[in-house]
Parts: sequence; C-alpha cells; structure tokens
Amino acid sequence: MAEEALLQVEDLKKSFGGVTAVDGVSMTVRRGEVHAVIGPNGAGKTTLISLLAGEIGPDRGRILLGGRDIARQPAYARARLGLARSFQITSVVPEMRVLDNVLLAVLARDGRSFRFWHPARSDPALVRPAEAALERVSLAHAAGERADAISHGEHRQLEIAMTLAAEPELLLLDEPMAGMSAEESRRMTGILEGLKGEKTMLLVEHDMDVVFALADRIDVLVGGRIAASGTPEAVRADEAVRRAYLGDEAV
Amino acid sequence: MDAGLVAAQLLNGLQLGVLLFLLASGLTLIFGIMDFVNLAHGSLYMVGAYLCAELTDATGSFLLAVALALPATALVGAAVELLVVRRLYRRDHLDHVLATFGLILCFDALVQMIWGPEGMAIRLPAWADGQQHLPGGLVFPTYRLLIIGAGLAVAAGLYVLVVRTKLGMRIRAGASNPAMAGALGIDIGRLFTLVFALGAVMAGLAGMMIAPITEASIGMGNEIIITAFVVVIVGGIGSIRGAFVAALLIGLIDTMGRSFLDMALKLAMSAQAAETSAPALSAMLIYILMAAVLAFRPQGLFPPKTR
Amino acid sequence: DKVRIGFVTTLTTPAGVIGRDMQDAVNLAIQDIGGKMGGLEVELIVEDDGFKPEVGKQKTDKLVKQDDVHFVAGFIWSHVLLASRKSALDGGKFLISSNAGPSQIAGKLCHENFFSTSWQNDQTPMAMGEVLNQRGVKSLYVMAPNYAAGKNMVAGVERTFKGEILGKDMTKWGKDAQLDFSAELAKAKASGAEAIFVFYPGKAGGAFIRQYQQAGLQDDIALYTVFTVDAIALPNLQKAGMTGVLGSLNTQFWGPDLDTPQNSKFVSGFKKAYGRYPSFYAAQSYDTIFLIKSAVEAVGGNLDDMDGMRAAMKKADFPSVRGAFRYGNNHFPVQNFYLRKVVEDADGVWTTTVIDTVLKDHQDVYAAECKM
Amino acid sequence: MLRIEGLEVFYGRSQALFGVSLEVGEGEAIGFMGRNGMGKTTTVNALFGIVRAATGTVLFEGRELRDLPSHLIARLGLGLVPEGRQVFPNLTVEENLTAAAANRGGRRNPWTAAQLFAMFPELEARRRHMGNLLSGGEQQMLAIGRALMTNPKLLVLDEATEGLAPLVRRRIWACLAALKAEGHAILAIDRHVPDLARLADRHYIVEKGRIVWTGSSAALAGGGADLERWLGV
Amino acid sequence: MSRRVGWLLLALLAAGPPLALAAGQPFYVDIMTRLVCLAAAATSLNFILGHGGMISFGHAAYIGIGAYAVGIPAYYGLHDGWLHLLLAVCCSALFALATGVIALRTRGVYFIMITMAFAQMVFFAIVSIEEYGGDDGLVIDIRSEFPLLDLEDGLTLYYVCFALLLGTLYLVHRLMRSRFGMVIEGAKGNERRMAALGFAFYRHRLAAYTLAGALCGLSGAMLGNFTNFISPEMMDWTRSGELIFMVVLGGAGALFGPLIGAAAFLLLEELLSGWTVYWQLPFGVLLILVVLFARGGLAGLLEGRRG
Ligand SMILES: Nc1ncnc2c1ncn2[C@@H]1O[C@H](COP(=O)(O)OP(=O)(O)OP(=O)(O)O)[C@@H](O)[C@H]1O
Ligand SMILES: Nc1ncnc2c1ncn2[C@@H]1O[C@H](COP(=O)(O)OP(=O)(O)OP(=O)(O)O)[C@@H](O)[C@H]1O
Ligand SMILES: [Mg+2]
Ligand SMILES: [Mg+2]
Repeated sequence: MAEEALLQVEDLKKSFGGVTAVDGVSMTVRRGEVHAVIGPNGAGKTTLISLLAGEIGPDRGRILLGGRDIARQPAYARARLGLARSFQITSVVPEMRVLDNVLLAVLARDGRSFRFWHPARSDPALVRPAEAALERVSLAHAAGERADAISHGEHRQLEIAMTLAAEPELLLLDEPMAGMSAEESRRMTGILEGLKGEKTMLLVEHDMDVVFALADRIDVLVGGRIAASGTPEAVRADEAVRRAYLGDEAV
Repeated sequence: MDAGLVAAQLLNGLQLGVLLFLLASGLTLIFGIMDFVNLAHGSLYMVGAYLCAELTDATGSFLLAVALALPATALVGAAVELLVVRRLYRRDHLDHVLATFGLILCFDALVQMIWGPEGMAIRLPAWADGQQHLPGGLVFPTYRLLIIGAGLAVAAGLYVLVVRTKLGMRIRAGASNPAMAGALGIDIGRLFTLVFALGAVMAGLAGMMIAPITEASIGMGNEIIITAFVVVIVGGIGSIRGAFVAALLIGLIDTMGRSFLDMALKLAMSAQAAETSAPALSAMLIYILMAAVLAFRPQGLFPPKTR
Repeated sequence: DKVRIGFVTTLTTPAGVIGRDMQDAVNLAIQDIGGKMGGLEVELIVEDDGFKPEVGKQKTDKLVKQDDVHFVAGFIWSHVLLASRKSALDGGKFLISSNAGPSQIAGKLCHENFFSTSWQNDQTPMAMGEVLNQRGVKSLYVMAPNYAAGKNMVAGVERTFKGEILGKDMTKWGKDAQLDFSAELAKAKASGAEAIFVFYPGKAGGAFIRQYQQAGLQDDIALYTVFTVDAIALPNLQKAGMTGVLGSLNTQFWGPDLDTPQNSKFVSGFKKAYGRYPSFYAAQSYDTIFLIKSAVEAVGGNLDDMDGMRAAMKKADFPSVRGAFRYGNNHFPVQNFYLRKVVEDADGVWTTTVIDTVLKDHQDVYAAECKM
Repeated sequence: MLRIEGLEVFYGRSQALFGVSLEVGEGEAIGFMGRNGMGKTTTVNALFGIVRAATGTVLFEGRELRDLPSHLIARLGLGLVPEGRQVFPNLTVEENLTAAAANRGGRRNPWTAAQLFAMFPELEARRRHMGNLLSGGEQQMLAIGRALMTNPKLLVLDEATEGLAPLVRRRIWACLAALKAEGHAILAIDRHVPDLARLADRHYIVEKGRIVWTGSSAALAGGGADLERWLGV
Repeated sequence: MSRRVGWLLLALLAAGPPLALAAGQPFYVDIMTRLVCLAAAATSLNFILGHGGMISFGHAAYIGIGAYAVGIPAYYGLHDGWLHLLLAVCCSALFALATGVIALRTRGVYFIMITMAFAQMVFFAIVSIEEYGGDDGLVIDIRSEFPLLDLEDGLTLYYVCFALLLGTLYLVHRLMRSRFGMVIEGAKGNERRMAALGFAFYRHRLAAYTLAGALCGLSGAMLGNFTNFISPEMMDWTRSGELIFMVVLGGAGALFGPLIGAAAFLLLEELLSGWTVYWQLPFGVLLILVVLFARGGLAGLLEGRRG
C-alpha cells in the first residue's frame, strides 16, 4: 500500500495567554488510514483539531494537506480543500430542520451557493445526498424535526451526518461517540469502519473500545506534545501511556 | 485657544463622561450580564429626575429628595422587571427592543399625564449652587464638581460589587445559564429583579444629577440612552471597566468637539459653513469613534474572553 | 355648514408645553366669540406635529384631504411650516402661521393665501441689535439652535448690531436638542465678549438661563435674549430660584402688560381660565381666531368666497392684542417691537413688562423679495 | 427519599414521557439507562423543574416538587451534574465553584474548592480561567465539582463521565462510591453499564418515555434484562 | 394563515384606493401609499434581519438616501425619474457595500450599533449641508417624471409604489428559498458550523446586505416622491427602529410579516393618535402585549404560536 501522506503537521504550536495548549506537534496522517489522537483531558486535542480546521491560527508551524501549506488559510477555504470537522460540543443550526442542516453540508460541498433564484429545498441534487447521509446515521426519522428539538444523542448523530454529507477527504472527528448510547456508539463505529479506506480520518476519542477497534495508528498527546505514537498494540502496551491516560482500562 | 479654556473643557468633558458612565453602567449590568437590551433604561433616568424634582418640592431639600428618590426609583425598576422584563430574558434581542420601546412610550405618556408637558425644575441648595475657584484661576460650578465625585464613587462601588462579591458571581452565573443556576439553588428570579432595580437606581441617579442643570423633562432619556449604548458598545458589552473608559472618552470627545470643531473647520471652509456644519459634525463624532473602534476591535475595547 | 379650522401644533415631547399654551388660547378665543363666526359654528381640529416636519406635513395633508378644513393654522416651528406649506396651499386652503416666520415664506415663497399673526423671524433680533447699540455694547457672543429660525435670529441680530461678534454657537436642535451648554458657556466666557445674545425657545431657554447662572456668568457677560425668557420659561426659573434673570432684557412685538383693550381682555381672561400668564405664542394664537373671524364675517359666512376672505384678512381689520397693525405685501404684520424687562408682579409672579419701543411700524427685509 | 410517579412530559405537542415512575431510597445509588432520545434527561429536567411535567407526582422526602421553582428544589438538597456540562462560561473556574457553594445536605465537612482541586488537579492549574476556555473534559470535571459544592443529599448525574479520559473516569467512579459509602443518595445516567452496575444498587431502563425494566445490579448482571434490546449491549 | 392574511391585505391594497376615492376619502390613498412604501422598505429589511439575522438598526438611512436621490436632483431641476431611480439604487447599494464591509465584521448587538452609527453619520452629514436644507429638510416641488406615467396623480403614484412592493415581496420570496438564502439562514443560526462546512458566508452576507440596501433605497425614492418633502428626520435612528418594529411586530422571517406589521403599525398609530394625545400609552401597552403573548409577531399569532 502506498504510504502517501495526506496531512502533515510540522512543529505546530498554539498558546493562549499562559497556557500552551499545543506545543510543537508534528505528525503525519496517511491517506486512507484512521489516525487516532488520544490523551488526557486538556492535552490539546481539540485545540489541535481547531488548528487543523482553521478555526484558530497557529503561533508557529506548518500544516500540509496533500503537500500544500494551509496553515494560514481560513476555515472555509480548508473545508473546500476537503477537510471537515465534527464538533466535540454539538454544533448545528438549531432553528433549521434536521434535513436542512445536512442539506447545507451538501451545498457546501457542491460549492455553488451564489444562486439566487431556484428553490434549494426541492433541488434533488441537494436533497438526495442529504437524505442518504441521514439514513446512514439512522436519523432519517427525524429529518423534518427542528434541529433544536432532538435529544442530545440525536444531535451527535446529526453532527456526524453533516460531516459525512460534506464528503470530505479528511474527516476530523472530535469525540464523535460522546453522548451516544452503547447501541448508537456501536452503530457509529460500524459506519466509520465502513468508511475506512475510502476516507481518511483523524479521530479524537476517549472511548478506548472505539479507538482500538478503528485506529490504524495512534498518537498520544500529553500536555500539548506527542508522548507516544505507534500501532494500537504498541500504544496499549506503553507503560507511560498507561500511567498518564489509560489506567487499567486497557488491561 | 488658551490653556484655561482647554482645562475648563476637560473638566466639562469629565463631568459629562461621569454622567454617561452612571447611565451606561446600569445598561452594561443589565445588558452585558443579563443579556437584556433595555431601551427603557432612559425612562428610568427620566423617572429618577421627576421623582427627585417632586420630592425636592415636597421636602424642600435636594439631598433628602435624592435619598428618597433612589429607593423609589429602585421600586419602579423592580416593578418593571416583575411585570414585563422577566418574561423576556429568554427571548432574542429583537423582542427586548420592541417591548422596551413600548415601555418608553408608556413612561413618556404616563409622565406627561402626571406632571404635564412642562419640565420640572429643581432648586439647588445654596452650598451647591456657587462656583469653586480651582488652581490655575479656573472657576467651575460647584454642582458639576459634585457630579464628578459622586460618579467616581459609584463606579468604584459597582466594580467591587460585581467582580468581587459572591452576589456578583451568582448574578453572572444566572445571566449565562438561568436554568442551570436555578438547578444549583440560585434564586435567579430575585437576583435579576435586584440587578434590574440596581440598574434603575444608577439610571435614576444620573437623572437626578442632571435635573438641576437641564430640568426634568419628558423624553429626556430617549436620546442620551443612545449615547449610553455607544458607551457600552465601545467599552465592550458587560465590561464595567470598559464602560468607564469609554464613558470618559466619549464625554471628552463630545465636549471637545463642541468646543473646538468650528475653529478647526474654519481652517478648511468658510466661517458661515463651518458654523452651521460644526454642530452636526460634532454630534457625529461619537458615531465615528464607535465605528472606528468596532472596525478594529469588533467586540469593543474590553471584550469578554471566549473560546 | 361650519367653519372648520385645522390647528397644527406640538402637543407631545417637552415642546408640548408651547402647544398647550396655544391650544388654550385658541379655545379661549373661540369661547370669547361665542363659538360662532358670521353665523356659522366653529369647528376646531387640533393636530400634533410631534416636533417633526414630516409629521406636521402628514397632519396638514390629513386636515386638507380628510377634514376638508377651510383654514390651516398654528405652526410653532419654522421647519414644520416650510414642510407643510405646499400641502395646505396646493390644497387651496388658507394657511395662517400663528408663530413660525421663516425668511423664505416672507420672501420668495410668499403666497396670496398665506397670512401670519406673528412676525418674521429676523425682526425681533433686529430690534435686539438696536437695543445693544443703544446701550453701547461693543462685543457680542451669539448662541442659537441650529434650525431655520435659529439661523434667521442670528442673521437678524447681525443685521443691526454694529459691534463685533466674537463667537457664535449653533447648537443641536430637534427632539434630541442639546440642553447642556457647559462647553459653549466656557467658550463664551473665554471669548471676552461684553454680552451674550441667545435664542432658545421653549424649555431650552430655562435650561440655558439656569446654567448661565450656575456658571456664575452674570458678572462676566451680560444676557440679552429673544423668545427665551417668556411665560413658558419663567415659572420654572422662578421655582428654581434663578434670580439672575430678573431685570434681564428681551425684545418682542407684544407683552402681557401692553395696554390695548383686546390685550387686557385676553390676558385677564387667560389668567382667569388657566391660572397663569399667557405666552406670546398664546397671544398670536388668540389673534389667529380673530383674524379668521374677520374674514368669515366679511363674506357673510360664504366660505367659498376665497377672494372675499383674502381681501378682508389683508386689511387686518380685527381687534389684535398688539393693537392696530397692517399687513405688508407678503402678509406679514408691519408692527412695533418693544423692549421688555423681567420683573416680579404685584402677586410675586415673575413676568415681563414693556419698557420701551425699539422699532416702530417695522417691516421685515424679505418683503422686498416677495412678488405680490 | 425520592419517589417519582406517573410522570408525563410534553414538548409542545409531542409527548416525551409516558408515565415514568421511579424511586430512590435513602443512601441508595440508582442507575438510569436507555438509548438516545428515550427520555432520561427529560426525566431529570422534570425532577429539577427545568421542564414542567403535565401530570404525575415528584415527592422528595415527602414534599411535592412538581410545582416548585428550580432553586427551591435544589435547596431541598438535590444536586445536578447536567447533560452537556453547562458550566458558567463567564465565571472563572473558582467562581463557578464559589457561586454554587452551599451546604444543602448539612454535611459535617462540606466540600471546599481546595478539596475539589485536590481531586481534579487539572482544574487547579486553571482556577482563574473562564469556564468557556476549558477543554471539554475540564468542563465536565468542573460541572461535577460544582454539583458537589452544593453538598446535596441526592446527587443526580446526567452523563457525567462523558468526554473524560479513562483515568479520570476511574477517579469519578471512586469518588461516587465514596459518597455513597457516606450515605448519600445518587441517581446516575451513564452509558458505561459495567461501571454503573458496580456503583448502583438498582437500575431503571427507559424506552420511548416508559420504564421497561427495573431490578438490582445482580439481576442486571444475571441477564435479567434484555440489554441487547433496550441498550444495545 | 399568515399567508392568507398577507394575500388578503394585498388584495385590499390593490382594490382599496379607487374605492377610497369613490367614497370621497382621498386621505386614505395617502395612508395606503405611505403603508405600501414602508412595507416595501420593511420587507427588504426582513430579508437581512428576519432571514439572515443581521439586525440593521440603520435601515432608514437607505430610505433617506433614496429620498435625497430624488430631492437633490430635483433641487437642481433634474426631474427624470429613471435618473432618480438609478441614483437611488446605486447610492444605496454603494453605501451598503461600503459600510457592510466593516459592519459585517461585527456580531450581535455590536452589529446593531455599528449599523446605527453609519446611519447616524449620513443623518448628520445631511444635517450639516445647509444647501439642501440641513435639519429643515427640502421640499420636492415636482415629482419624478416618467414617460407615460404621471406621478403627480395620486392614484398613479400609488400603483407604482404598489408594484414596487409586489416586486420586493416576490424577490425576497425567491431569495429566501434559494441556495443563497439557505446560506444566509444557516449563518444566522450557527456561524461556526457554517465556516467549518466551508462557507465563506461573509460574502453572502455582504451581497444580501447590499441588495437589501438597494431595495430599500427604491422605497425611499418613492416615499420621497410621495411626501414631496424630505428631511434628515427620515433616516433618524427612531425611523430605523420603527422599521424593525414593523418587521418584528409582523413576524420576522415570515414573508408577509413586514407587510402585516407595517399595516398594523400605521393603522394603530393613525387610530390611536386620532383618539388621544396620550396615544403612546395604549400603543406602548399593545406593543408589550404583542411581544409577550405573540411569539413570532402577528404572523406567529396567526399561526397559533403563543408566547
Ligand atoms: N481559548 C483558550 N484560551 C485559554 N485556554 C485555552 C483555550 N482553549 C483551550 N485552552 C486550554 O488549552 C488546553 C487544551 O485544551 P483542549 O480543548 O485542546 O483539550 P483537549 O485535549 O481537547 O481536552 P478534552 O479531552 O478534555 O476535550 C486546556 O487546558 C484548555 O484549558
Ligand atoms: N427541547 C425539546 N423540544 C422538543 N423535543 C425534545 C426536546 N428535548 C428533547 N426532546 C425530545 O424528547 C425525547 C427525549 O429526549 P431526552 O433528551 O430526554 O432523551 P435522553 O434519554 O436524555 O437521550 P440522550 O441519551 O440522547 O441524551 C427525544 O425524542 C427528543 O427528541
Ligand atoms: Mg477536547
Ligand atoms: Mg440525555
């Protein structure tokens, strides 16, 4: 298999006032792999994702997507280059319907948003993929609900549906399973598994069952630095990681 | 342009700034902390002024009248909160604007029904009515100095209350998430009434301070409230420190504009044109300032930190 | 049929206090004539302009189109009158200004169906300029609100005052008028002028006087006013103990103590009905009704006879509170202007008294521009 | 101690709870489970007066809570770790704790900020940071700490371990166990069934707004419940 | 339901004026003309406010710009209607574009205030130009001249304004449902998410803001023609406020909301002010009641949504 690097991060740094959240991180995500980032709370995982997605700018460092440095590009431009993120704390458009939320994601991918005249909600080119994405996360039943009238777990599903509908090359998943019940979590794991090979994923997750089931490689972030990295087996066996993060979970 | 005039105008600007701060601090409390846009804040300013005028007539003493009018204004504020405002916290800003505009209309009409269209003058006690001779040969009205002093004292007290006390913390907690604060046992209903009443007192106090100068009149709060909003915005919503800095800034700019702009304009245009356009342009200054500040700092001078 | 009179004035906002005075005077006048003119009943429709030209115009439109009045009268503010003028005149109605007298309407925009029962803006300050000259004032500081009348007032005093004008402030006007004059007063004082001339109608007048006294300027710069210290401002000034205003001078075409039969009847009637002195606004409004009455009676109640009524009004043949006067070609009064002083009357109430005649049978300068 | 009976809740026209009944005994720990959107949070919110129940009774130590405002309910000794953290964004970490501080359960040695910082050293380092600047997990810790600061008699946790690192989760479960040992009652919603089973004495499973199973931890472990069907495990 | 009321209102407006004339009530045509112009302005505001969440507190500036685009050429004797309309659209659009570039960097109440600041600047700029009447305004003696249409005829003028309203409504209707509209709506609900999805919505907003400005400029031009008198007062912040009230009163985001709101607003004002000088009191109370009990404005009330 061609071990082509899709995303390369070099010496990335970000501090907030006195707190250095990400402290010189370098990593490589290969095309088609599921690359997990784990680490204690406050280690800088979400910050890393925000840096990659372009919501905040780095103090230093480079982010190469397919060889192109995108570190100074705004979030929307990166999204257009095929980068999509899901949010740790659910972020949808609350007053729109569930389906409309996904529709927006499809529209974003489609890119032709300066169209003033034709109704969007009856445009099959938008509606069909959106419905398919909802189907995929088994949320089709709620398509017509307002997005602020569904439960926490359903929000999480919607969050993933939107990320999927954007059909990105690289998915940045920030705790996708948070708030999902065991059942939904398992189904979601199945969905992500099905995407494996087709999409590249950077996965942040505290649920070790999910991480070990999905990840091809794992980076462990502690205090803003990469403390260990390698295959799931290697990381699981790493004594330092166990002490700093896993506890007896992996035993 | 002589130094004495500049010094006098600085003091005038300071006095206006302090007055604006009194108004703006109540706004920033209610607006920044409870996220409620209260256009009717200016009406409480008016109510304060009228109550004080009425009580000065009744008691014959300005100070006593202020002492009585302050709690009375607080009561009015609390009543407004209980009757109208409290149902609106969870609505969006537009609803606030609309409802409080309704309140303004009610207040203006009610005041006219009670006190008639003519204003109410307040007679200052003799000791406050004179002038003070300041160093540098400056003569300044005693009463305006008093306003400066009172305003500064209130600013300090307010800062301590909101930032340093547990009450202040609970108010802020309730503001950001009332349901959660309630679930922690904080009686947000009462707290909010309290804050609103406090804001009313500050507005009322500002009204009482200005009334002996311009007299209490209908609608007196409706224009100055916009300036107070400008202060809040320039300072950064919710920031008492920001409101203070911005109030002084705007007080000074406004006064300086009124004093020296026509001179400056005369350098560029005919005296006639300068004289007629100067007042309009100086009134425009604070808006230019606001737009300039927001162009570079879209959240004002002291924005809250967010993620 | 009835004689329908539309009356546009300001009833809301603080300026409503002026409107109230006018409305009271009109009601009193109608009562004094027994509610009838030339055998016809009088119907009065009062509209509030809210101190806004646009609203004033809207209300005029309503009076013309919906109420189909015969006379549109009232108008405190020059800009409101300018905005409403076209609606009333194009609608074929008589337009009578009971106060506002902007230069345009006296000059280029004069119209056969327009009449004034007041004065042209420039005249009163022109009288004041003469007074200043007589008293040997050499240097002056000028303050007025920045609107049509304010500009006219300043132009008026500049026209006759022979000394030097050391500074001038035109302050913000309208519903959010500037009322705190600290900066301007500091400038006036620093200018070193001998006297200050101000025009602040309504409540702004009271505010100005108060701050003038609080700043302790009585000894530095003498105060001369027009339309500022009047029956509207004085009660509040008295209440606030602004004794500095006693003895101050102003000019006017009228005074409550002017000795004419009609004026005695008016002032005593007004005081009796409302318990206060009438203002000049009231006096002019009172006159308005009598002017209309003279017109209606001249045509024997035939309200379609516009020409007849116009000719009658032109004669100014009615008992005016100011005594006899005549109309100029532009239908503004040619009349006297008096110097008045603020005094305490026998009952201890502050009022003004006429102490001198400054201009006799004075016609405004814009009349020359009127092609009528 | 707490008895909920026949609770029905509507959101607009759609019904979320269809007569939920559940009981928490003195010093008892209860697990409350169910898949997404089944009505767990709705039950909790109804208990705290955050949403209003249409019918049913909520008795806490014999007092009817249904019509009480939230703050009075909380003052009776109920503490909430809400779903989705809901820390106060505009208060610092320390202020978040201080603002909540009260000894509602009349504990002899009430929780202090210092004790909580000892339990969550991550928070100590951030004590002067605004709540909204914290990471997800840090916020979760703060939410737990905040609830503890009210020293409740009954602690209600709605997915309190969401987003926490495995090690921290351990600490939380240990702390809950300690609280229970002290005699505090606990009502916990959590997706980690084994952990919950270890802590709780009894469990309720809710499905589509109805309680479909209730029983002891032993029964749960012994396969008394069709967990596959109701929870997907 | 609100749709049905909207259509009913349109039908009334289409048939009303000839009936009013026939009944000898020309003044009603005036009221309806004003209503139609303001409703068109409010509809343009609704597009950015109700639909896009951009609460512009300076929308009246475009009415003013449109009106002066008629008044100033007319002052110089240029009466060509097409010229007026072209000027109105271009000037409003340009002003919206220039100010939007800065204003759209801000959010929430900051946006409200900065749009107000820009409007105030135009306001004071006009006030300071004495040539065009300053504060006192400008009388338009002759209305815009179009081939075949005589606007001096009240009925013709009315139907031109009515056509403008219909056009604006249809345009906004299409826009709201288009892809462009969806982006605007999405950005109103959650900016962060929209950016993460890849939308550079700043551009969409700027386009929408400019478009709304241009549309409103047109209604301003018609309003100026109708009143025959223009003054800075037309773009005072209270006028912007009134436009917002019309939108919110009617129901922000609902297509016919602004029309219903404008109708209710003018009707109430007309009825109540004819009834008592204290008309502001019942008017204010009504406003408050509508906010409290009719969520989503009158349109919401018609849909059966309660506060
Ligand atoms: N805007 C900010 N200002 C100040 N500090 C911040 C900001 N954003 C993050 N931090 C701090 O940086 C650190 C890293 O935060 P981050 O959210 O990246 O952690 P995380 O690894 O995602 O943790 P978790 O697993 O709990 O979600 C935290 O300690 C947090 O308090
Ligand atoms: N604010 C609301 N408005 C309308 N419906 C709601 C609202 N909140 C929840 N619901 C609905 O009520 C039902 C129960 O929701 P609830 O939040 O209680 O579920 P839950 O069991 O806590 O789920 P989760 O595990 O996902 O948090 C869901 O179907 C949801 O769609
Ligand atoms: Mg995180
Ligand atoms: Mg839940």
